[in-house]
Amino acid sequence: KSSASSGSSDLSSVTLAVGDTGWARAQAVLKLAGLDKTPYKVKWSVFQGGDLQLQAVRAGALDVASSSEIPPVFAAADGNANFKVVAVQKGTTLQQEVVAPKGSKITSMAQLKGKKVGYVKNTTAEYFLYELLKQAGLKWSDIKAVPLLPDAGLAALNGGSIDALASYGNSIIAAHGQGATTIGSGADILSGNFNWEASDKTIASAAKRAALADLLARVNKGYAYIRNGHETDYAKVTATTTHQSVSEALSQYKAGEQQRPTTIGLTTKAAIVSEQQVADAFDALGALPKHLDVSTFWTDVLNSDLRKALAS
Amino acid sequence: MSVQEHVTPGAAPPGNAGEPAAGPEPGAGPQEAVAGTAGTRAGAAGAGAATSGAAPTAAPRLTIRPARQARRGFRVPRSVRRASGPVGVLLVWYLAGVSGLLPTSVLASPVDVLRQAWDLTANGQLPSAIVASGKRAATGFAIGAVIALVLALTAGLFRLGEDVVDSSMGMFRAIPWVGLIPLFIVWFGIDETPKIALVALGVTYPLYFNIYGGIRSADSQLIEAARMLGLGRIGLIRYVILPSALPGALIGLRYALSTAWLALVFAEQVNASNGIGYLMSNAQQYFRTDVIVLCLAVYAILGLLCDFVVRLLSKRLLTWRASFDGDGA
Amino acid sequence: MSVQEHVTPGAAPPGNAGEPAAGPEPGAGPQEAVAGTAGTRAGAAGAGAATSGAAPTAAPRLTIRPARQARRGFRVPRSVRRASGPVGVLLVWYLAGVSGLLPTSVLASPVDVLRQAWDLTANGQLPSAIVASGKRAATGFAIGAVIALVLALTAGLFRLGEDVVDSSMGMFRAIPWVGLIPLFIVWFGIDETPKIALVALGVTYPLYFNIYGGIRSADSQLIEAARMLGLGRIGLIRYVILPSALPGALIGLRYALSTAWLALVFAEQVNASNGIGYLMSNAQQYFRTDVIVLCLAVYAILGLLCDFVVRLLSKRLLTWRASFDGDGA
Amino acid sequence: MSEQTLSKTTLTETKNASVEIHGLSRAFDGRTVIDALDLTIEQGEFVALLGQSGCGKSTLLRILAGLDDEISGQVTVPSRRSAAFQSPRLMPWLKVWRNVVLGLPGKPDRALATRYLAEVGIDQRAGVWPKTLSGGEAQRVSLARALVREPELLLLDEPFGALDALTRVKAQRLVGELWQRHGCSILLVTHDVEESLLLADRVLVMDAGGIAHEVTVDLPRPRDIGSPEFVAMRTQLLAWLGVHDAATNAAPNVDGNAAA
Amino acid sequence: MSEQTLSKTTLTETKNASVEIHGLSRAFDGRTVIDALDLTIEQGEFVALLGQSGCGKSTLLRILAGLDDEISGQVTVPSRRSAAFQSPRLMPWLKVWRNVVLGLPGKPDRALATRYLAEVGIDQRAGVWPKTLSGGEAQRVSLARALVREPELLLLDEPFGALDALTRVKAQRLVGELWQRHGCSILLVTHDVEESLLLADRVLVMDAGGIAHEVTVDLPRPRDIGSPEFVAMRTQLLAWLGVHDAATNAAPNVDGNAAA
Ligand SMILES: Nc1ncnc2c1ncn2[C@@H]1O[C@H](COP(=O)(O)OP(=O)(O)OP(=O)(O)O)[C@@H](O)[C@H]1O
Ligand SMILES: Nc1ncnc2c1ncn2[C@@H]1O[C@H](COP(=O)(O)OP(=O)(O)OP(=O)(O)O)[C@@H](O)[C@H]1O
Ligand SMILES: [Mg+2]
Ligand SMILES: [Mg+2]
Repeated sequence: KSSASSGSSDLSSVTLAVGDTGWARAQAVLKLAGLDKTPYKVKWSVFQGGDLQLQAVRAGALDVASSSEIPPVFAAADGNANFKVVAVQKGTTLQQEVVAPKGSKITSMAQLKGKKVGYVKNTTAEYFLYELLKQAGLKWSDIKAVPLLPDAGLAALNGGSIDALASYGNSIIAAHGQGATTIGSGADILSGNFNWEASDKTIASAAKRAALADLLARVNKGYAYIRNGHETDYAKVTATTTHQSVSEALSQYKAGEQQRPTTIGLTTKAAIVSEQQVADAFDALGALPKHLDVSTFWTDVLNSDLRKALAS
Repeated sequence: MSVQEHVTPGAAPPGNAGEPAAGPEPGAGPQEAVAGTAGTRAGAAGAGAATSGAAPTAAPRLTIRPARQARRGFRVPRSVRRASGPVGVLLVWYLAGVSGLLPTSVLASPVDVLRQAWDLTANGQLPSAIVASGKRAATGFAIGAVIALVLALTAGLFRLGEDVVDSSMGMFRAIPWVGLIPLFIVWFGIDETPKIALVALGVTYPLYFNIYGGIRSADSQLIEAARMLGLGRIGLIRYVILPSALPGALIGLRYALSTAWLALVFAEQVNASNGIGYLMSNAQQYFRTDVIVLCLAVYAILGLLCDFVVRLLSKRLLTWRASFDGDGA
Repeated sequence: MSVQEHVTPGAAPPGNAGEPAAGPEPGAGPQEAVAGTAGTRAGAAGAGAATSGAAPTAAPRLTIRPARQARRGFRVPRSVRRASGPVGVLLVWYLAGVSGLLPTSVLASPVDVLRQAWDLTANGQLPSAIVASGKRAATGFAIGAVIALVLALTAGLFRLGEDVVDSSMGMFRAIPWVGLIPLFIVWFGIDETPKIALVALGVTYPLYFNIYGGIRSADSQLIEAARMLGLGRIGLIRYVILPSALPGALIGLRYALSTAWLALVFAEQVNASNGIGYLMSNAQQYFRTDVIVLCLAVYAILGLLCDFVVRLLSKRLLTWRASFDGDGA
Repeated sequence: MSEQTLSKTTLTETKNASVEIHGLSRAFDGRTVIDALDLTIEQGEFVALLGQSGCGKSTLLRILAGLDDEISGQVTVPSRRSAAFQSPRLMPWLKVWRNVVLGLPGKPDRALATRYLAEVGIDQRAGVWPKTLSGGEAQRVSLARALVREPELLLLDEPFGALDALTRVKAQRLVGELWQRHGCSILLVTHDVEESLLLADRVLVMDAGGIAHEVTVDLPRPRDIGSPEFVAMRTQLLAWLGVHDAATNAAPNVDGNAAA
Repeated sequence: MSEQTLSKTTLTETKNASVEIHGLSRAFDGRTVIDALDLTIEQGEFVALLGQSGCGKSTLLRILAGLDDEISGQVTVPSRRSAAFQSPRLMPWLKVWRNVVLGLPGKPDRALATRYLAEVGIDQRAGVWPKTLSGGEAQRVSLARALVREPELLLLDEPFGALDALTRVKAQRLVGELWQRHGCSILLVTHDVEESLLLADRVLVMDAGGIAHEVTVDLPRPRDIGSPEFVAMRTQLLAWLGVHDAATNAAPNVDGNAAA
């Protein structure tokens, strides 16, 4: 049994308030793998987005949040961040695409010049759209960028209000379902890094650090457990909350894991560099009040604990 | 009330058969002389206008027909007519889906939604979501209603209260909830409290505005009468002010009840793993239009239910009122 | 109206100096005999109760004091009292910030907000946002008001209209806007139209409910009178129904005006690059509490302004009304 | 003058009906208020209606006004009617003069309104809100509003109830004049027996849901309140109403045991 | 009986005031309605107030009721007053009987309400909503509501205006009896000169914002409407009110040119 080997023997008094996104994925993984009996208490809270989790962290209502690389950039933009990124989760970057509607003559990013392109503001979609445009030799101002939420974006794409849409997840799947074609993919632009952020207060407590390291290791183990022949069980759990069919969920999961297996690891220089790139992109887009040095909200204090926990 | 007036110049009105009423009766000899006295007043104006020597025609008359008689023939029952609106919406929706006017990616077809409803009811998700949201809505509504009542009474009864409370309410009302969510998290944490608080907030405003307005539209004559009867402040509130404000309060209630459910769409984005708001924003994230539309439908049904309750309540509470209830069409 | 009644059993009330009124006057000889006739009625009940032989005390009397006299002494001016609410809120906010009760990461201090307001005004962002939102709010409001009026008249005047419209409105109201945004985009595109449509939608409901309720609370006696006066349907609406519904409509207006601004918080998430809603949701994403709070403050001020307008309007439009205006405190 | 009176009489004889009611019944929640009532009012006839409080006079008027159709029976009335209700029912949101000419075709004619308001003695209050009127003033506005319409049938429900003696006399005279001038039919509900005898061609007493008694007042106008016929009719009507002249004198009864 | 009348007279002489008004003025928007009015009502005195429509009678009553303090001058009244207003002002949301005992201390006493409703002849309508009452019925409920309180000072603003002759006599008798029994002071506004002379100890005529005329009615009760003193007083009061007996007979004037 994996235990917190970091010495702090009594974790029973520790309670971690952990944020989870969407349909409580990490929580479900632990349960499925039978790893949810922790020697400390975990209070899971489900939010509809990483930004909301970070809001809660800032307000002191959460100890730990998980998000993509984007939200912490904004959450730290005012220089008052009271959290640090403590671990990095690798995951799939599939279904992060720029698509054109069925029958569109647009087939490449370069053709987007002067066109209306929908995107989800302040998300990975904005980032990879920016980067893809740059790769195609276009500036952001060369397109008519239309900020839209995913559902609104798809509606706009179908309704012919926009010429292309940069979005992610099921909106892209749905778009393909209606005959949309991919004209750019974020798969190779996005790092696939998902951050685990902990509040400064949490980091300051050795017991909580130990508990967090143990928890992250368990989640990591849980993903490994699923890959190891329990894909269908996982897909079943997924399907009930995302209201998909099990086969749909399974194939989606398999494709994702094939591209990049989900693992949790330490904070690394490379991850910080990747985050800095994101920050710089948003800076260039004029979304940040001032230049942001992302390393100010990264830390390696959990690394030693986490390394041990992962190894055990 | 239907006014069945058929002006029939100088002749018996139709439907008045067998009764040779009105008009120049056969054998009415001294007709001219009479008409000369009665005069004819085509235009209704002219106070001292002299009686003109116009043609001596009898005045148009009409028969007041008993309501029962008028109501003969087939009548669509009330409940059917009331259902026609919602059913019509359903139909349009279905046709829009079938005709391809609305792609299912935007608005799932009724059939898909029904299937989803069946599935989610079978696996218990939908009932438990309604129960979870219902609890929050009920608690929040109760709290909000009490706050609204207290504030409205303070503002309605005391000039000082009006000055302090009413302007603040106008101000607060304009502040969007969404902007307050971070504050709510600080004050109330991320458990049930902030959700209930949001519902309470959403409910307070419409109730406040309507109760306050109702209090201020209380008839000053009745208030004077009550003072003369020796009613104290409490008595005045109990027997005059609150009943006066009741019709307005019921309008506010109609609005507040649906707001209670709506507030949860936002409230249940924060740390909720159940509730219709959660179900809905989750579906939004995973792009399940059938679930989204199902949630919208659930909201609509809840809205109809709440409306029904308010309607019943109004009927019971406002029997004393003699007011306009639309014509008899 | 202040009722200055000081019950002073058998003695001249205070403040009534120089006037030896009431009570057993010195030299009032046949007092007993009179009191015997007048009787004493401690409890007010008992219709046929025989006159008891209680002690012959004079009845308590009181002086009705002129209002002018009562109002002597220092009085806080009305405007100051009205301002006290909002100013009080400001003060609490400032103190909460200074005392560290509210971390600035959650709620920026008034000073920061003021600075932000200055900056954004200087670079023109704030004024242009207000103008952009203002245009949308005004257009949407106008459209929504017309729709609400038409629907309320239809439902209020015709039973059939009520059956079809009213239940549908109760249902639609319960459907959250947010869920409708994709539909709006399909129907109205992504430019100004869907934003205006959202505002119109938000405005329609409170106005509808209040106007409809107002129509239905029209005094049936006045409607009868109007019918007798020969008013046709249009005249009835113009001269009786609408004025009857006016007080209610003004309550709805108060609510609707602030809703108009609120709707933009959601509407301006769709392809907007200006407007307060945009500024605000943007700031929310960037965790700029100073900008968020600035936006909230702008909303609050706009709310106060709208309230002020409605207040003025009410004063002008409801001069005919003899209703309760709170006590004189 | 006597000529005109004659023409009235002729009219009554020719049976040229303005209002015809046959077997009219009206019940409220099962309580029958008007029960198989028959009544014909001739064109140009002035009919007064007496009756105990709550006997159904206002109900009858509302039916004739076309405001109540939950009836059984046959009712035919002129299409041009106007009414002064028992309570003034002024639109509180319209200035007094506007109330008077409300519903008349064409542009609101303030001069016309003021003329009629002057006739009832309140033209100087033409421009105020109804809420500032005294009880009698409101009643006079309501009367002016009914008269300005010059209808075929004028329904008056205790139109002078809140007026002092002098104002009342003036208002009565005004109604009488208009009636003479326009030859409309009038149904006047009143509680004042003398008033009914001074004004009407025929006085009806309503009771038990029908017209219980009827007096045709064939006295020349103006009528002498002291003439024997007048006194006899007055006594008869009061008796039908349950009052014997002696009773009038008995109030207040100091013995305390003469109460009904 | 005569003994009681005597004690009243004594009372008037002892000047044991119930109501004292000195230099009372009231203006509406600059229009003075009551102008330096002085009036004293003794304990147990029954005062009737006559006056042209709009002369300020109701305004005076509202001031005495303590409902209007935009006044200047000195007004002292008993603290226990009750009033029947010119319009019934029933709470539409309370059943009739509940309206009657509203504001009385203790549990609402339906028996008490029914007793008083019976006295005004509408006990069988005790359990209905006010909206279903006829004009006269509502007025009687309002009267019952004022009487049930048994106040020191009873303010009645045309309480019998909408009542038929019989009901009116009964209601007058009831008020007279209650007054005898409880010895309260009464200020009765009425337009009926005979009524005022039948009921009151003193009849006031209000005009030009003050008490213009006053008659002390020192006739024994019950009073004879035909007695010479009565007729003389009646003629005098009518004259003060601007009506000369002859004028009453002139309505309606058929010539059409005798209008004021
Ligand atoms: N609130 C008010 N604002 C302005 N004027 C008013 C107001 N109330 C009453 N008046 C005016 O004051 C005058 C006296 O009114 P009041 O009601 O006392 O008359 P009244 O003697 O009772 O007459 P009536 O016999 O017709 O009831 C009237 O001319 C009336 O129009
Ligand atoms: N809407 C109603 N519902 C139930 N009963 C009613 C309604 N309207 C009137 N009544 C009853 O019908 C009877 C007749 O009423 P109506 O108003 O015609 O009397 P009225 O003869 O005009 O009396 P008054 O002289 O007092 O005005 C009364 O007993 C009254 O209570
Ligand atoms: Mg009546
Ligand atoms: Mg009056």
